[in-house]
Amino acid sequence: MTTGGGRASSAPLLGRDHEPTLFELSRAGRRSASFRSTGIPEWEADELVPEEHLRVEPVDTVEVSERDLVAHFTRLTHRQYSVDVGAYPLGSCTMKYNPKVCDEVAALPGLARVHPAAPAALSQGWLELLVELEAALCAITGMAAATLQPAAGAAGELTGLLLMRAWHAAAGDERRRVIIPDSAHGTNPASVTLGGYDVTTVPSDDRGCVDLEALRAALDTDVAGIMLTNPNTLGLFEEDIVEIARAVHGVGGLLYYDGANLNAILGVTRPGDMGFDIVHMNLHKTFATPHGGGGPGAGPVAVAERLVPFLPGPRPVRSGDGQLDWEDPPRSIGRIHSWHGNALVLARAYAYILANGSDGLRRVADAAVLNANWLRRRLSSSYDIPFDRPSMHEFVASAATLKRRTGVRALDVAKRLLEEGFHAPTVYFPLIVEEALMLEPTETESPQTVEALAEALERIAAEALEAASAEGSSASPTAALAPRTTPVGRVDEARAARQLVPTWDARPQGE
Amino acid sequence: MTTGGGRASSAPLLGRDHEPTLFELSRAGRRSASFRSTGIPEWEADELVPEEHLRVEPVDTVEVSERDLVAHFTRLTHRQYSVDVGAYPLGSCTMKYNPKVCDEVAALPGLARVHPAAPAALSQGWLELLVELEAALCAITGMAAATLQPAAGAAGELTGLLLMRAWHAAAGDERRRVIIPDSAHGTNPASVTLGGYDVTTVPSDDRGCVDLEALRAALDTDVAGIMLTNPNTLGLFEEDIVEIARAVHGVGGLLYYDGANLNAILGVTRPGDMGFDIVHMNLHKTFATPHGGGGPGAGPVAVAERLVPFLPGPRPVRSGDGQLDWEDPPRSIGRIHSWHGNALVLARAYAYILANGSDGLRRVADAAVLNANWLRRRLSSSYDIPFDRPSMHEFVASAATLKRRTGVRALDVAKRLLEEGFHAPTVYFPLIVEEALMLEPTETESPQTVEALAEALERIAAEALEAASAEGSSASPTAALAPRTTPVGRVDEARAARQLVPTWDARPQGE
Amino acid sequence: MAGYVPHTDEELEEMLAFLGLGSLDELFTVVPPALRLAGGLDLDEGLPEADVLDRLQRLGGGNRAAELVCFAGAGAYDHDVPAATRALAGRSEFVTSYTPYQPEVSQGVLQALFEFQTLLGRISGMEISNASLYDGASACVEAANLAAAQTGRDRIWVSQGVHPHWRQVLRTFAAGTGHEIVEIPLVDGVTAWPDAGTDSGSGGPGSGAPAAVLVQSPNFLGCLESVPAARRAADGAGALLLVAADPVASGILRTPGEQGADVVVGEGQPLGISLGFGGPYLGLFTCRANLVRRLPGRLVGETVDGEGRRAYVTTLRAREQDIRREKASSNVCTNQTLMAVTAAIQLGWLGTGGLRELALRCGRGARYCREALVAIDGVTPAAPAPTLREFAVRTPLPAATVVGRLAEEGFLAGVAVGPGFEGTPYEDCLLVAVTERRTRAEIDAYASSFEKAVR
Amino acid sequence: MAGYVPHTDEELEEMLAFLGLGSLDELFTVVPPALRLAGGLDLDEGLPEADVLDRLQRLGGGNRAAELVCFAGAGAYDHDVPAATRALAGRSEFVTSYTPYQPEVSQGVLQALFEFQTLLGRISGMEISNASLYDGASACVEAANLAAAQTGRDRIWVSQGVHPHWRQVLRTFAAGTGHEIVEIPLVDGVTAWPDAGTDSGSGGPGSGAPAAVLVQSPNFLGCLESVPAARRAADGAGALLLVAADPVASGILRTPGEQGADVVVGEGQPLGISLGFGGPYLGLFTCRANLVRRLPGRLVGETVDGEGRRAYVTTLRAREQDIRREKASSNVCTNQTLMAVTAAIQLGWLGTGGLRELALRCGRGARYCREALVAIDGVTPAAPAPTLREFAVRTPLPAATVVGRLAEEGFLAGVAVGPGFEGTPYEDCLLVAVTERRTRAEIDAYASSFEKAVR
Ligand SMILES: Cc1ncc(COP(=O)(O)O)c(C=O)c1O
Ligand SMILES: Cc1ncc(COP(=O)(O)O)c(C=O)c1O
Repeated sequence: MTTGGGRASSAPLLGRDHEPTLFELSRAGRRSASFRSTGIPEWEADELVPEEHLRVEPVDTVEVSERDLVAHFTRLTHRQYSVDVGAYPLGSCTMKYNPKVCDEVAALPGLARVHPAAPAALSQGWLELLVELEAALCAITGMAAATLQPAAGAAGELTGLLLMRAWHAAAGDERRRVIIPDSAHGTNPASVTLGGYDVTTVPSDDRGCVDLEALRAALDTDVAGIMLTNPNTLGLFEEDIVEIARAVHGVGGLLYYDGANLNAILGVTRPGDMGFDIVHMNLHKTFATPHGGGGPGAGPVAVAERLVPFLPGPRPVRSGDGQLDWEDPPRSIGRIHSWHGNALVLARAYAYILANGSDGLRRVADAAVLNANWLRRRLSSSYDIPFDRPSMHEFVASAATLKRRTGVRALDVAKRLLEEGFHAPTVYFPLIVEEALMLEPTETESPQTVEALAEALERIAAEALEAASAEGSSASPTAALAPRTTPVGRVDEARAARQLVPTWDARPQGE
Repeated sequence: MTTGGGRASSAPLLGRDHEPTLFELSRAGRRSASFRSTGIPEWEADELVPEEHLRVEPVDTVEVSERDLVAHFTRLTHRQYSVDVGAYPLGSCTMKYNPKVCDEVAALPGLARVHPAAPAALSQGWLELLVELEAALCAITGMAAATLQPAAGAAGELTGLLLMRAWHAAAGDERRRVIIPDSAHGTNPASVTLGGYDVTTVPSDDRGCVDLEALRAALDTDVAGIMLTNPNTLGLFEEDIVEIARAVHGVGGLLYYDGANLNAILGVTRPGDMGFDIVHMNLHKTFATPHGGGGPGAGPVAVAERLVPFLPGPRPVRSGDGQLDWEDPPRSIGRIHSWHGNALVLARAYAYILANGSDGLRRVADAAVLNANWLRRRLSSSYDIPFDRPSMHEFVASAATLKRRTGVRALDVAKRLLEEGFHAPTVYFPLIVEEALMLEPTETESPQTVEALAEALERIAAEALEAASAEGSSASPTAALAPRTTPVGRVDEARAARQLVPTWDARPQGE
Repeated sequence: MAGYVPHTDEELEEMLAFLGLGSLDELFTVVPPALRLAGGLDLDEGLPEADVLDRLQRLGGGNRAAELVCFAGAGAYDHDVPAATRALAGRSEFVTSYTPYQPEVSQGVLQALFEFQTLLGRISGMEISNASLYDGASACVEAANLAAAQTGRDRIWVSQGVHPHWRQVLRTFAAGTGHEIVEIPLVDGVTAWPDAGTDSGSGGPGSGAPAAVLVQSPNFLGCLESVPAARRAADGAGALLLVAADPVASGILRTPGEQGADVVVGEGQPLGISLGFGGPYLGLFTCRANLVRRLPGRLVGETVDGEGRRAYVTTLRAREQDIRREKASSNVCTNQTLMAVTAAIQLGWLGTGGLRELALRCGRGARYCREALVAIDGVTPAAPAPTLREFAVRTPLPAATVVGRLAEEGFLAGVAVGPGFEGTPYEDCLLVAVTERRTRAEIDAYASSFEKAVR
Repeated sequence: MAGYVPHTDEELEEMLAFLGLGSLDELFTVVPPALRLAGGLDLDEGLPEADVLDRLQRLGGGNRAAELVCFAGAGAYDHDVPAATRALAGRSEFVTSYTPYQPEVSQGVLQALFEFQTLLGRISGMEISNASLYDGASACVEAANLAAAQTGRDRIWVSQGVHPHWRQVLRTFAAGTGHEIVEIPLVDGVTAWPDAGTDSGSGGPGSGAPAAVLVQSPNFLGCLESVPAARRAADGAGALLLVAADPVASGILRTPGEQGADVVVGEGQPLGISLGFGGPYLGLFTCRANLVRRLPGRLVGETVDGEGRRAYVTTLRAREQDIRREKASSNVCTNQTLMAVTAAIQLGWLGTGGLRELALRCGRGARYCREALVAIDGVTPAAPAPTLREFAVRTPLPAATVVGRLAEEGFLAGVAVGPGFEGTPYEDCLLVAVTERRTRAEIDAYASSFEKAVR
């Protein structure tokens, strides 16, 4: 009886034992499922489908009781950090509080039960919602129209690049290069490639901004456009943005705005006013839709008037009689999602925008930027701050000096911070900062939380320095061993790649 | 800024630090609440209510952001064992799996949004549900009718005793004593007192059942009735129940059935068939409604035909035209709940009964009794089993020998089991067993879970014996120090009572 | 069938074999054959989960009240429950745990209860709060029992303004305890306490001095009672003062504690708990520190663990039934913990400012509504006393008729006062409650339908 | 307004003072004055939570489709979602966590994804599964990109039976990659692959050999394709075989893996995900082990921590955009993790027997419904090929008209085939899907309304 699964004993509550996999809990013949009574004749498989298509044995997935299923996944959640558990100062990710009311919105039967192929006449509420959200996003970004189809930021980027391509193609203008700064997020160059362009990287200057001279040198009529994040991934506002726009437009290029950092400027300034032609937003960042452990997101793309005819279709539009319908823009690049985008994510974001309104969104930017600057100033005595000037909603510190003095790297600081009850910052990004620690407290963390985070980071630095001077060695045992209070200790990433075990079935026998 | 609250840093994930109280997280001026727009004039307090009634300062409760509120209570849940986390072999409590579908039932707007004073014509669905549930409970217990008002088992007991009192009073028969066995649950004697009766305790015999001779000796016409649990709190079926009933009825007394252990006999036998006149059920045990950390429950009381006129009112009844209405039984003892009982708990229980049906409920009893007997047999080599004969859904082991040999008490075993990822059994109950460990695996735990529990208990005993023989001492350090992997270690209960701190405000300053 | 028993047939056989049994039936040989149920339970076979949900949804569909705009109160109020409260109170660790008998793995529930107790102490102005009782009625019963035990007397003066169901429950349980429930009538909507001077010796109504005086404020008719007057009546008789208070009203009203209550009880439903046809609700019970050893139900206290870490545990357990048995202060065991946790979350969400605003908004809506109703021909206030969230009106037609007619227009018009007020001027009145959920538009529509209904 | 910024005015000032600033505006002095928004955003002021919920509920009320009995499919299916799946997938640790960049505090999500990958491997018959892509369409695009990279070719043969939206998305993204999408037409409802013998050299349709052959089975019209035939076509052209499969159908159908697929993609919505107007759904992507280094998106692998405890981590990250940048196998970053976790839970709930039963029940309902519809005068099957959960019929009136008329009777009658099938015999057909939710009574009523509608 000991073989096979079904064990509902938990890993010790809040302890460090591993949770067995669903497959270890499985036991042939056990079952959770039950199905609605229908009264339909119970034809056998071969009365439905010709034999040649039928499998011989049922697909062996897993066999667990509902009780064990529930216990298993509940226990897994106890091994998972989340916004609802604590602060998440993960730079570039805008891990703010996700209002619970948005969960209720996403569960409304009137929204959740609508089939995506229902004719427009039967889904007017949804079309209305999409049109209103589009208008709000345009108001926020200063653009003319938007597509809500992209399922995440990267999908938005690629959509934007295809818009760029279509725009130039419509003018008979075949361009081959897209410029991105060296501080750009990895999705930017990857999207450029998929958009069929070559990447030209421009360096950052010593202010941490795009080097205007280098940019000018890189610009010519082969340049389709430039992708910028503003504030950029160092958390710095590109102060030369107006000149940049002028220069890029000067060679006939377009400006693409990576909206990952839009949170910083809500109600303060708008990409459209800066001269951007194409803007993607990460609703799962700025507009508080939950990240879901890695997704779903939503990455709407807004464009300037002249690009509207190229937007993906179909788009929801209001006709003369007030009714809403789907319409393909005349020169549409085509569809980019199976349906209308991550609709329930869009509904959540719209609820968030309604709840905040113009006043609340500005307050978001104010507090996000204030928290980040407070933290930057506070940490400037214990960490390097490579570009130590007023930042926006995030900033990049560096453990370079700490590492030189104590051997403690950015990675160690991150792992040690987990022990302190905080999620780690983003590390080793952007690439242009050595031992980067990218910190974004977000506006929903209170001043006390931000201060506690500062104290924890200070403690980590102080303890490393102390250990280094005490032992005369350069390795701080404490941080290098961290984390020790988490469900598992530091994970062997190299082994995972070397001895790939991508599924339970690929596991070497008997382990 | 460090003073005051708002800190959203979590206790280290799965670590052992305490979670600050809501009051420590509070900061004047902070707020979660928002209220619906109504358009109603914004009169001030003194335009609504005369000054003499008004408080001068607002009541100072707590001031936290929604983000901190959510993080706080989420973190608290990570410090809490539950059925959804693991097995809960807590004897007498029937901590079975609570089906998730019942949560959805309790949230149905058609049930959850109904005002309890709505006229019957506007709440026919609820009345129907109550009438159907009553019928199902009567079918299960073999009784004629039931009241669904009692909010828990103890409330059911007192209701039953008042029914007993009313029944005798109606016959002009003033009786003063109620008999309970020495193995009875504490609520039984407490309810007897509140019912206005004196408790007469009868001993258990060496089979663990009511001593029939002692019972006969205690019976006279001053005895209003007897309260029995069957199977009793030792998990043993009262085999003499027919004779007991005959004897009690012989002196004009009534038989009360404490239904805490009804799980064992679902579909096997019925209290009504045994001769019981009054039966309470704990829906939060037998019918899987969740315990909510200590409540709510529901303790319906079913009665034999002759007691129906005395039931609490109002009761839902079907009139000639099929419509349902409320009706007071002619000789009703009166109302015992503010409204109609814990209605949403009743709805959950009804859903559970519908899902299981006659076949499923019998299967419940089968598996519950099988699990318990398997565990009893298995543990009989490592623990004392004072009444080692076939049990029903639970049994009582004893750590008496273990304590004598090693110093490890039932309490230590319980605490040590927490480290193993299981909830502890009920300890030191029933009172007639020394160092009692009362184990009820329930039917929803798989054989593998029951076996893992057995192994853990065996390990604990073996480790105690080993330590005792190794050290030649009588104290096992391991079990006595347990639990060490839980959010807090063994709690100082004596200090809690000695230096009472019943609220945050009663806390000695500066701690 | 949606079964929750995991055992496979093979496993059943293995386990039976281990026990030396040949069949499941043999597990039950201890049950006398005559008692064994032959044909199984007289119930239908089990249903799949989806059918169960359908069936219950259909039953819910039979409740027209669920769809009506609610002006009913009478102790159960249609407040908004915010998403955060719903989500947190629904966390399965809170929902599926047992009573915190093992504090080391129950700090979540214990700390939430400790916070509940603190919050209840603050809003009632008392030092001690238990961890919940069943409902408002049971809290009254326990308060009466406490007072009787404390004073050695067995009479309770109960204001007729106390919720009629609670008065009924007091009487039901008094049959067991032998307490005498003496009702003190209302005049102009508030309790007319016997004159303390003349009655102090004999104890006033009934014979012998009362153990306690119980008043509810706002009372069942919505009227604000004078707690000081009740305190004087109690003092005159040497009795304890028990006050039933409304946690929402506490947002703007003086606390019973500062006005001299010994015990404050109440119904906690307005604190984030859905109407749910009357349950599960939340019995509130707070008292002065000197009464703590008679406190009914569970009490959580702060302490430390072996390493000095802050920890919580249920304490003063010697009062409770499992230890004291027939001498326990109460028989309560399972209480309404999840509702207490819900209330703590809800009070946390409301916060200091929100609780005040909630009370104000209810008061404003009620005033607006009252003015609209009494402007209708033939509709008059039932009593001149001040009210907050709820008020009673006299209507030209019987209150039940008004409720019936307005249901057709989409409103649950209120609650007919009726039983418990027989022979009083309030008997035929309609009780109308207005929470913060009601908008001006809804009230306007309600008032105009009301006017048509009584025309 | 429901604000989520916790800062009090006092705190704002303290923090500004620490920075030596006099106002919040001074935080933004780096923004050139000309760019600063003068009057604030052109949006309404923020609303209280309750108003927001009301507003969205009203929008939901505008979706009549939500109330209709659903016979629409076309890639999105109205399956029952059990309470357990809903509850577990809604746990806030799953919902509010980020991508598991810090494995030590992300074992919950990582293990759930590892289990998802294992389950997907099993139902598709493949060795590798990623941790999700956006949707069925993006999974097809990534499969095409992988095949092009693997073979160094840039033509993709796409069966016309592939969902028309997915084909459109393939074409949209081909504008960037330069791939050529060649559609292979259907005959009798299934793909008519070019003869392998004659075309093997040149690669058949289009010029030059294809990188891959993409077939969907059951295809958009519900017809079961022959995967072996597609495999032969691929072999003939030296191309990879990409199969778009339905996870529900896998309960009874042979796996694409055992029939020779190199990559199996699909739409995971039927695995516990609500219709939700089309998203968030779940892009499934599985492949053979030899292709793992070109896998798009995240992959979770098992490893150990420093003390040898079992642990999970995202692995082979060198493929990904944050490391490989412009040379990455894909640009995907945020994916649909929560949906993958949901699918793992749902597959766990279904279990081996349940998945099979689910497929059978869909097939039975569809057969029952198809027989009822084709019994109606003028209604005929669109193709003779076998089907499972979905089938297409030719109707006497245009399909869109039928849908419109049946909506009045309470049914979402299906999906008009239309775009993507212009000029084919299927263009005017109606696609009808029947899930396990549909009862005989519903189907009977639907068929009789259908009959009236087309009469
Ligand atoms: C600066 C930047 N750009 C783009 C992205 C990609 O967005 P997504 O993950 O939604 O695809 C991210 C996400 O982390 C980002 O930080
Ligand atoms: C045997 C027995 N009787 C009565 C009770 C009291 O039931 P309740 O807690 O529902 O009041 C219990 C509860 O544990 C019990 O085990």
